[in-house]
Amino acid sequence: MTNKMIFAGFGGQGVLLMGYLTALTAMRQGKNVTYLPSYGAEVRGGTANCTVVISDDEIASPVASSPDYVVVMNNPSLVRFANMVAPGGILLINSSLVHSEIKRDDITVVPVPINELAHELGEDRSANVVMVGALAEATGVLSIEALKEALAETGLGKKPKVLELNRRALDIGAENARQALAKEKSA
Amino acid sequence: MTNKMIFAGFGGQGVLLMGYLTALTAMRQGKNVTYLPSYGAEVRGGTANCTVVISDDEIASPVASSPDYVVVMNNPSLVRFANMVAPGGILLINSSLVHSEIKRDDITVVPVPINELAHELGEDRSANVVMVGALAEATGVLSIEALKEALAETGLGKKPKVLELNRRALDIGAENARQALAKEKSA
Amino acid sequence: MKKIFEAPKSLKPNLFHYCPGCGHSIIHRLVAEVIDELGIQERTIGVPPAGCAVLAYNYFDVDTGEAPHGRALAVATGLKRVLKDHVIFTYQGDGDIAAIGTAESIHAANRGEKITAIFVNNGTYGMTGGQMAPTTLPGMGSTTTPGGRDVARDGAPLDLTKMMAEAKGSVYLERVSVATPKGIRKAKKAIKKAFQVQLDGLGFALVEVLSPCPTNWKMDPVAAYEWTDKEMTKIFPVGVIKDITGYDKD
Amino acid sequence: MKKIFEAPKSLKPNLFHYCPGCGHSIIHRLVAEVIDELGIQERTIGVPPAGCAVLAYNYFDVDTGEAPHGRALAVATGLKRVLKDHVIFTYQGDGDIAAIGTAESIHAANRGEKITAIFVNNGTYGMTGGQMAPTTLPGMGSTTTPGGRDVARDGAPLDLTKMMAEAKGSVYLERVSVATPKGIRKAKKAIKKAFQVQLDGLGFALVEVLSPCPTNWKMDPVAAYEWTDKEMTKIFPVGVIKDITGYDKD
Amino acid sequence: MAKGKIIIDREKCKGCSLCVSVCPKQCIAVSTGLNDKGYYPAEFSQGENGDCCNACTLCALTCPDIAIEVYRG
Amino acid sequence: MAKGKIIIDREKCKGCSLCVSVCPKQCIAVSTGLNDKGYYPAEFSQGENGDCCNACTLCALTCPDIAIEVYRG
Amino acid sequence: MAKQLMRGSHVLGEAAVRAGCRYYFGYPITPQNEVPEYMSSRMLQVGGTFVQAESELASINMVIGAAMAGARVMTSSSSPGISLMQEGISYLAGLELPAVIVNVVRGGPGLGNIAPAQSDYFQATRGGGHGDYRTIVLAPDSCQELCDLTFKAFDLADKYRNPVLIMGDGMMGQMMEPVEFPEPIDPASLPAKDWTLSGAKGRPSRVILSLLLNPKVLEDHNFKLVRKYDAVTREETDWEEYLLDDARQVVVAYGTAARIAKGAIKRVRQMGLKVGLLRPKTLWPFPEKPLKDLTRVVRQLLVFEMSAGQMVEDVKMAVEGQAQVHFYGRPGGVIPTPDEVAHQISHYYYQAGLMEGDKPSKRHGGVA
Amino acid sequence: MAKQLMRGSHVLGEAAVRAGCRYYFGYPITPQNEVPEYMSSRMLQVGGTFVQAESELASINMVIGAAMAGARVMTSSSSPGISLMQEGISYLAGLELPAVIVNVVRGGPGLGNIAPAQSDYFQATRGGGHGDYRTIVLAPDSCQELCDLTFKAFDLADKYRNPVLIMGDGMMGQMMEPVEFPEPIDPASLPAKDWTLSGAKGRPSRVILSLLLNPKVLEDHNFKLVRKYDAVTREETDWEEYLLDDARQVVVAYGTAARIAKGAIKRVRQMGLKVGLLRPKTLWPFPEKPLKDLTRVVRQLLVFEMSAGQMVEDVKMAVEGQAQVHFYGRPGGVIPTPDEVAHQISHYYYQAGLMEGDKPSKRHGGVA
Ligand SMILES: Cc1ncc(C[n+]2csc(CCOP(=O)(O)OP(=O)(O)O)c2C)c(N)n1
Ligand SMILES: Cc1ncc(C[n+]2csc(CCOP(=O)(O)OP(=O)(O)O)c2C)c(N)n1
Ligand code: SF4
Ligand code: SF4
Ligand code: SF4
Ligand code: SF4
Ligand code: SF4
Ligand code: SF4
Ligand SMILES: [Mg+2]
Ligand SMILES: [Mg+2]
Repeated sequence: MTNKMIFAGFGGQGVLLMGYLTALTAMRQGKNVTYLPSYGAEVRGGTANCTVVISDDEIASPVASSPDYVVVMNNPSLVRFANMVAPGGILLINSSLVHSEIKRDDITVVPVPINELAHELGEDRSANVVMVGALAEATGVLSIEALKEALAETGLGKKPKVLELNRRALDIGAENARQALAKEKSA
Repeated sequence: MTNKMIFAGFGGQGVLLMGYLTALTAMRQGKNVTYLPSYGAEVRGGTANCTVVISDDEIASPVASSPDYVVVMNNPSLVRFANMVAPGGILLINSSLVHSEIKRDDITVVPVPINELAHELGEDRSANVVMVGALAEATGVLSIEALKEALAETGLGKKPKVLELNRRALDIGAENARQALAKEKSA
Repeated sequence: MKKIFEAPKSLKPNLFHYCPGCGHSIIHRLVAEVIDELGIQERTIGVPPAGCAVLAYNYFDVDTGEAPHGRALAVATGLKRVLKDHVIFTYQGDGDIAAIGTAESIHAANRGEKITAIFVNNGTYGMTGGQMAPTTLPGMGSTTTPGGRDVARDGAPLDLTKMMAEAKGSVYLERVSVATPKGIRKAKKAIKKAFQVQLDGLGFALVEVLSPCPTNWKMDPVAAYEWTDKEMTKIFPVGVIKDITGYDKD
Repeated sequence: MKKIFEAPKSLKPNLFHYCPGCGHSIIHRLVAEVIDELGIQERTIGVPPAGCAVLAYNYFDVDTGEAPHGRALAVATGLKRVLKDHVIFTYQGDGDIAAIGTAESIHAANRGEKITAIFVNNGTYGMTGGQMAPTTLPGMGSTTTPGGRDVARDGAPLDLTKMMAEAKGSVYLERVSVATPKGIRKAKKAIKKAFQVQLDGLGFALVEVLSPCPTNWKMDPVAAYEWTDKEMTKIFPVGVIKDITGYDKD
Repeated sequence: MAKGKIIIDREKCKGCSLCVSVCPKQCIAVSTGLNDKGYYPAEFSQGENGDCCNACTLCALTCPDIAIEVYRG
Repeated sequence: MAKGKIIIDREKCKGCSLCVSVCPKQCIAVSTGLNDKGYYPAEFSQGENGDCCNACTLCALTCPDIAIEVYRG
Repeated sequence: MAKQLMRGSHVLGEAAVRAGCRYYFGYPITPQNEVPEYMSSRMLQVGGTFVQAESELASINMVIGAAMAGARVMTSSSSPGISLMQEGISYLAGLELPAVIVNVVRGGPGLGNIAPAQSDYFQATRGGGHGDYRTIVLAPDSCQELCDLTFKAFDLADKYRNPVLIMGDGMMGQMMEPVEFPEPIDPASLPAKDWTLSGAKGRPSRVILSLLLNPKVLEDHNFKLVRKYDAVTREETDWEEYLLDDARQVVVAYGTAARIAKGAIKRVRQMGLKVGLLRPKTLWPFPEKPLKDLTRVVRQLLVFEMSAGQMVEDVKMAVEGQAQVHFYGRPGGVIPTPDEVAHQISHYYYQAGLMEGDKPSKRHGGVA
Repeated sequence: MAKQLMRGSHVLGEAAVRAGCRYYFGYPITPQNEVPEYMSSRMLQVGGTFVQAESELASINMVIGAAMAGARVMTSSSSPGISLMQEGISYLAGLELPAVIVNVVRGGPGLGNIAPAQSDYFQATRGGGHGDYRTIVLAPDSCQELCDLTFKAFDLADKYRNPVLIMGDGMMGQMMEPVEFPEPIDPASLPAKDWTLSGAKGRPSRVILSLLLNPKVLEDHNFKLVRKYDAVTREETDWEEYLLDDARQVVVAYGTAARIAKGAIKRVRQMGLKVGLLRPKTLWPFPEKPLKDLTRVVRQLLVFEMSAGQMVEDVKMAVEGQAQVHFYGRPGGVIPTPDEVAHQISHYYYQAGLMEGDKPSKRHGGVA
């Protein structure tokens, strides 16, 4: 079983960290993983994205031409990546910032208003962690528990307070994704 | 008909100019020629030599592994080049400075005391031209007349006085070679 | 109302790709204003570096030719030797001109190439992400000097412009800063003079411009400007470093 | 009678390959004498250049490692960083240290590498047959400056040592000459001090030695020495250029 | 009445605040809304009396992104 | 009697004449014969009174080819 | 040690330190800035030396110096910077000095871009510098292998007294994968070298040089090098074979391209195509023999490179016309997808009629 | 014009001036110092520019600048200096700038020596710099051809907007032969170039760059270069055939080595051996096709180089196993004699039983 996913957004949205947390957690669960950031040009500005592959087998290519899951954090990323999602795949979008309509019906779209959710949580910077929670829930590739454990190994969990906060962010993301999926199904 | 010859001596003995004059003269006589100096190391000092090839045909290699004629101006050159002379070839030696015995009997050895001859002529620096005269006479590859004409094209014939002097040097060399060859034959 | 400030003509209408508050942007404008004022747009050729300004041709509306990192002044020498009546300027960062390009910079100055060099000193390797530059200040952070530049370990800042003053062919060398409005005005004056030196065929001219890099300094732009003005000038004092133009003092 | 002058032990008994009257020969002896006197032969490593002194390992009886043309101070940096307790010196011509090696020279000085550099300024590219060097004097002949060096055409002589004085890591820089017995004595003193600076771990030290090249100057040795003493010192005056050793003045 | 006014190109502005810091009359402020590039652009206000700006051009002189035009009259 | 003397290694000497030029007592001269390397080496002479050299070492100090040894006593 | 999730550039740095490297000289250039950055702090921790040189030229010459002194020493750069090192690399080879040089290849020629590429293959394997010499070139394709081959690079450099090049690309440098590091080696425990510059104490003075003015002597030196290179070829040629047993077509690819090719092969295998991969791990010495041997049963090779075609020459040379050699290349930093490579594979596969049930194709003399 | 007896370095300089070159940037290095020396005075006479740069690195970058300005421009150096130019040459190729670069090859690697050698073949033909690019490489074997190929070099450079390398060696540079120079070309009469930097007067401003950050764009650029190189290969491949008609063995050699080989062939022909020579005049593009064609009748090739074996790879690649490829090389600056080459020729000739009366040898699959 191999899962490929892409995380995309603005430079400042913690996109790379989302991928790292995901890959790290999977590794700790005994999976093979690769994490491939698109590295910034020698020239300033622009967007960021990364590709994570999680697999029970040896991973051939760390590149994903048709990822199973895509997380888009802003509009330009939607434009660029929405069409790449493999049929049957899942597209998670940050509905706080992304407003365009998605025209595909062969994939599942999960909108999560992560900025608002993070704001409610009291820490705007946790938006990306909220999204990872949503991803875990929507796709099932990782358990929220495993993520919570792995958090401590990253910058997101160095201080106990921050760790606690981010653990809650994961829960919130997961909860929200559950709701969104329920809505999707019922729609 | 192809003739290969090597001129060898100290750096200061005008060795390269001998070769140049020889090659130039042959070229003016409609021959194909190559002139190849051994160029000094990046490091100071040492000896100089050059290879001249004169031919009616296209010249293949400008290198002579067994030259028909060799001119040696000092002892180190004798040691290095005497054995290379092709059987039946001619070895001209500057007997003013070179004293070793030559042990080959398959070649003709022509000793010319060029330093003394030049000194008599009143211009020590003409020693190399004396030797070219001797070479022309001993080998017959070039006529003294042709050499005299070509002199004017070189640094050896820029001023009328010097030109005249060097023309005489050619004659003296030729004359001396004639005598040496006669002696060789009679011996 | 009359428009009394607008973009110079020698700049293309493209938005700069530089970070918010980047000194490069200001310096670009100043160079373009000078080109406008001297009326030399049609015979000016720019040589941008490898550095944050590598895309300068997207902005300067003059002919431009790319130089390998550090070699702008050699490339400019080639250009100027062919195009004697043209105006050639290089635009180089501190890493470009004062590290990898040290030899080419010093020798172009020494030969007295009739070239104008704009040397943007931002104390960092902006383009590659904030490594130590030859001009990084003692104690200043960078991604290759853990704990900040330690003079004993990493060497001290290098004042290339002062070294160039020893080069006989350099005619006019001035250090300016764009960290204050006053500094910006002075910078422009210096840049104009450096172009004038070339137009008059006097020799090599260079303007070193202290220029904030908020991104790699990890400061907000206003703080970066203040830091440039207060701290950088301690090690790199602004002012004329060499002037044998013989122009009247103004 | 007592022998009061003989060859230093740190020289091998080989005959120099240098031309008659070549300054390199004298400078070799001085360096070797200093190594003897400081008792450091067994922990000294020399880095000869590409230049007439390329074969210096035939003479210095110390470990030596060859550097590509101009890069001796970079190679020496690598050596010294590993062998911190050893004494590393470079021996470089003017072309080597001040043309192709400009960047490596200036930055080694600036980093304050604890290295001693012997810079032999003979105003010419000796090894390659007398082309213009960065230090060729105005009007002086060379095989690449028809009619002699023309400053307007070929640039002016470059004073690298003075430039190096601007480099913060340089501690002791002196220019000497071996064109007179007095000069030779002074030269030795300077060379000794430059090694002492390294032994004391103070930083970068360099001695520039004005050195006759009779062959490429096309002068007989005696004339070449006089010319060095009279003419070269006009452009390259001998004396201390920088000294922050804090040693007692002597 | 105002001696001058400025026009800030909202989309060119990168929100560096340098103009804000140099305006002697404090008539520039950072807006609360994002522009399309994601920056909080600077905004000009004539001040309470509508006469804030004296057309000194310091803001434009400083603005890295040439986002400011200055008018006098 | 002489305070000093020098020994010139004929085969090391390259005939540059520098020693000749620096000797304050003029007790060195260029020889008229060639050495093996083809140079006219310098030669020492104690002078007419056999007391030329004062062992000042200037010649040896100057000699590029370390061809001179100086003795005092 | 527990596995670590680490980016390639850091893996490289960490592996070097653990392999006993205590000297790093380098100059920034994207996409390998993380190497000097990592080294600048890591060397501080282990008491090593990090020098940010004024240029790549200075870096490689500092490497020469440190190597002369007997240290395990490394530099890294990317394409244009490696070009600037060519004189120095030629010297390293001529002086027979061990050193590890890392090229995180980017798009070229000229300034090009910073995307992953494999277009410096010629430069690496043929020697971009002057003279008859070879550098050993290692091409890892994963973070773990990057770690392992970095260890190997230092060993080979010391064993053969020769520069060793590690070829990566921006993708290798940025990619994170789990890595298990070997235990660190104490530099002091490494075998002593008897040829270094260490001061002439109790032994005659030594010289390390490449200037051999006498052509005969330089020729001997050259032949000595040739013998060394022959030994390296014999002993150290290394490659991976992947699904070769029943393969009718074999893809030849290295590094990042090999990763992508594996993905492609997985896809086409699902479609029933019998395709395998031969992945050179040493680019020089190139695995000529295994390739030649392959041609006894495999008639079709597809060389896949992230370049306009460089290694393909080595493949052609190896097979001597005994197999069709096709080429698919994407230069300029484009990262091809497994899908497009799969498309190329099947295109040639069907074209030559290699499908099950088809007769084994005739021997093709020509090379496409 | 009357023939002149002139040394190779001067021929090169004179030919460049007559071909319209008015800009020379260079740095001394033996054995090519006579080139800058000649240029320094000749440029003065013709109102051109001679700059003795501070290094080869500076030289090649000055060349870049002058080429951008549209001038015919040249630099020359020898092996180590050419290594230092590799970054610049890669830029020239990437920027598509015409320029002529002369390498008077000496013994290597490292400082090596100053004797004639051919050990920079790989560097020249494979691109010692980074990225997918090619330089056109011309290899004259006589002073007259040096003159002619120098003219051609400038023409090719302009025609293809590509750097052209002239490969000589110390022997070519020092050797004097009679030369007849073509009439000089007035630089002003050369076709105008429509891409140069000349000031944006009456036209939009221009930029000459190689930075193409978007991989797709750089890929397009790379493919454009590939098409150009294909055109050069089609149009400009050049070689000499010498006594091939009845040849049973063919020697492949270029430049100085080819001269020596001709001497050797003359000798063995006298002994009745049917041996010919194929001499590449363009090393890149390499005359692959004529070599391949030859293998229809010739079964034995002897590659002779003054190196440890570099061009031999191109020969092997060209013949695809259809002929035995033997190699004889003398690296390090040794100038082989015609006699010893003749010895090698006859050794292989007899070994394969190619003598008259012997049956034509069987096809040998293997390559020695
Ligand atoms: C030969 C080479 N080495 C390194 C680089 C990578 N590089 C590009 S720009 C740069 C330095 C940028 O710093 P600076 O010159 O100060 O310009 P800034 O970006 O700060 O304006 C470096 C190291 C390169 N392009 N080429
Ligand atoms: C890269 C490179 N370029 C050029 C040369 C040729 N070369 C050897 S020494 C030298 C200059 C010699 O001059 P200098 O450094 O002044 O030393 P000198 O011989 O005068 O003592 C040159 C250009 C070289 N060996 N390597
Ligand atoms: S990194 Fe620094 S120099 Fe570069 S654009 Fe940003 S602020 Fe300007
Ligand atoms: S050429 Fe000059 S520097 Fe070189 S050995 Fe001769 S005199 Fe000395
Ligand atoms: S012109 Fe002057 S007063 Fe007006 S907004 Fe700008 S800085 Fe303020
Ligand atoms: S200075 Fe310019 S870019 Fe910065 S905030 Fe003001 S208007 Fe915007
Ligand atoms: S020691 Fe003094 S006096 Fe004696 S020979 Fe030498 S220079 Fe003359
Ligand atoms: S100084 Fe030395 S080498 Fe020169 S002439 Fe005197 S003894 Fe001979
Ligand atoms: Mg900078
Ligand atoms: Mg010199």
